[in-house]
Amino acid sequence: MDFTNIAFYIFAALTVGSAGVMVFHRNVVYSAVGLLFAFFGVAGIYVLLAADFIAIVQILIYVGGILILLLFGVMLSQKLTKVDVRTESMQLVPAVVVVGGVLAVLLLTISSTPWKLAGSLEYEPTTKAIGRLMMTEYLIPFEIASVLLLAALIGAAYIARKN
Amino acid sequence: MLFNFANVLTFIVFGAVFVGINITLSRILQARNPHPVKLSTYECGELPEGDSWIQFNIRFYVIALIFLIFEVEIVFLFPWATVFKELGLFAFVEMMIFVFILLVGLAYVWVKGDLEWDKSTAVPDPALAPSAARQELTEAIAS
Amino acid sequence: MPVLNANLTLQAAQFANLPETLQTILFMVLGAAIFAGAAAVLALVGVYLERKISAHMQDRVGPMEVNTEIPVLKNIGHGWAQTLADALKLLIKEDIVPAEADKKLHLMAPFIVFAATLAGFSVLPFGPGLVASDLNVGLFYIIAISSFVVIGIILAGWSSNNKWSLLGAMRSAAQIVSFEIPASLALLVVIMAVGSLNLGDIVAAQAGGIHKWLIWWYPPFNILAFFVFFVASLAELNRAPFDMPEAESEIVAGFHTEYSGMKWAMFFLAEYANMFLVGVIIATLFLGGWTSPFGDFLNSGPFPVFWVTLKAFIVIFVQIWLRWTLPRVRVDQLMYTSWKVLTPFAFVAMVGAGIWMML
Amino acid sequence: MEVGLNHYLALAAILFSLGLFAVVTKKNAVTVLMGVELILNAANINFVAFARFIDTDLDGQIIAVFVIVTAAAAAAVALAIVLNLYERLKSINLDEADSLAG
Repeated sequence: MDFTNIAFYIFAALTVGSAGVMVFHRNVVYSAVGLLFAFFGVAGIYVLLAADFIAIVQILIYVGGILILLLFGVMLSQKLTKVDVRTESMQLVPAVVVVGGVLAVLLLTISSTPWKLAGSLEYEPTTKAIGRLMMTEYLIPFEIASVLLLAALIGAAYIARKN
Repeated sequence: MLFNFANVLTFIVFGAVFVGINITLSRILQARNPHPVKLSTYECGELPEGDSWIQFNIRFYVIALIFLIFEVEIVFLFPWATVFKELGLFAFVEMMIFVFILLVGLAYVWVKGDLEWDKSTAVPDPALAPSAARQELTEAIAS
Repeated sequence: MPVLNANLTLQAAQFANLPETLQTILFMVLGAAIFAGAAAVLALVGVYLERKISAHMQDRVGPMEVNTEIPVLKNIGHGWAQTLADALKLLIKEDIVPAEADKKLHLMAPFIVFAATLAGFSVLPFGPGLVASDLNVGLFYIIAISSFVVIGIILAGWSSNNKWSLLGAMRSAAQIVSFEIPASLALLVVIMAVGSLNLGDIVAAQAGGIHKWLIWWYPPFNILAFFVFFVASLAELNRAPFDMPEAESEIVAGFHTEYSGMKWAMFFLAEYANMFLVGVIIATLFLGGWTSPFGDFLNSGPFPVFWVTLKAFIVIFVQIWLRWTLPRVRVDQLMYTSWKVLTPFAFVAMVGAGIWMML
Repeated sequence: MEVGLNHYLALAAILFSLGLFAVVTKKNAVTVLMGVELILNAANINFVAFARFIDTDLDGQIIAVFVIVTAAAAAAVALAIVLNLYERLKSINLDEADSLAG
């Protein structure tokens, strides 16, 4: 058993454990902390999958952007006393059945599909290659992304302002 | 590549361990002498009033929103900057279009005043406002 | 002495007999330990410098008394052991956690802040090959890892359950994220010029003396980028004149109002370690990093470490100088500076340098 | 046991289920959003894993970048809506937000 395997199990345990905390803790701020470690664990998984650039983007956007925004949302919209910050659950039993079913189907599909494996990607820096691809093959999605971002910026600013 | 990332992980873990050692050491050495007043929330020596919840200025939130969009833009700019020299004019023009579209967004929030910090909109207490007679007097003196 | 030598040889032999993976792990932990120790020592030096420099700027003398009886060190005087004494005081000081606080998160916050700060040190190059982690995405990584600090600050503010803590944390977070945009945009100029995110490559591109430093490339755009980055980094460090989050006349001590003893010391240490981190980053990106300003003169052996540390401390000196010279800005002025001054200028620098490179 | 594609896919499936569970059961709009982020992360793990083991080129990674970008834009708009909801109803519980009249 070599190191990447051990690292995989550590990061997988970290990710699933923190995601569990996020889902099952009753305090929203603890959920956010759970999410923080889940994002970090997923970044570790990306490194093991030879995606160094994606791992950094994961930290930068999810931890440095989305999570901060979520925390601001919690701080702004909730009374921060111990009682009110809780999040309640509803329809627990049907949810467990449905989600359990989905998980079972997914795992069954994964294990029964004969994947056509084609070796594995080398561990080498990906940033330049991604930049090159983005300027050539993925040029249209790249430019469309800028329009999407513009729309999101204007829309979000408009909705947040209107009160 | 994996070795370098493992090193980064070592630094993170070691940083946490370093804090843990220091705090534990301090725990052992310090005298602990709790008292209800000492453990009360600090409010400049006054008795704490209410809980810590205050209505935050919504501007914090709008700023974070705008920040998130620009951070995403930076994610695109970094890989572009590394290959900018070899790809030349074409990539430069493409990126200028991209940046320009986002600058439209910046101009929009600028013009709409989302980047301004909210001034207080509270109406001044009429009881504290200068009376009409006094105001007249002030103007008379000023003129 | 021979006994010691024999001992060392024996230990070296034993070390060589260990399995290779174990050796690697030992090396990595040792490296992290050295960097953590260096960060702590440099932070103490930074605190001492701040006190002395501020004192002399205000025509005082600052700490003068604390000294030891050890013969050589005794002659240094000038209260050089003051910060050591302070550190010892903080170690035995009672750690008061407010009864209303969320104890788990209150404890977790200093861990996150310090670990993230130390993690930033792993990619800093201190000489040819003298870098803990030669990451290819180094610069990008530093920006990313510093976002953990924001989360730690918000958690510290929230878990204290104190008005000033929470308000200070929100201000701090909003300020850091606002200035991250112009700082990152200013970095782009460097990356475009060098074509690499690796800090070692960036230093290598500037080798050969003071006239080769990146700050002089593509004038005036790189100098503009340098100033944008410097101002933005001041704000990201919550340093004066952008120390709104800790405006003690308004919100006591900001997010760490309810912290005391060693936990507070960890925030403080992280703050000064961050100052040094930014100093090294600025030195590496714009001021030639570990290369000598005089070409090949004094450019080998221990000198690279000396040069980069010297440059970093010059940057730190300017930071301290500004703190004791400029008044604090208001929140609205802060946001104005970030979004309406620095960000447009950073764009100008980026586009200008790009056009220059095209010509 | 050697870690292969199936391990990564199983991890992604578990993350997906946890996120789905949060989305289905939580009343709090912010927590629901957190669940959505988990689901997107699970999808991304799949993309990157396929890029490593089946495609062995960078297409999957680029798709992952675009997913992250879209997630950020979605989160910004969604949180703006949550904030607006709070301004109107003084609550961000989704079961109370059943009126379109505002």
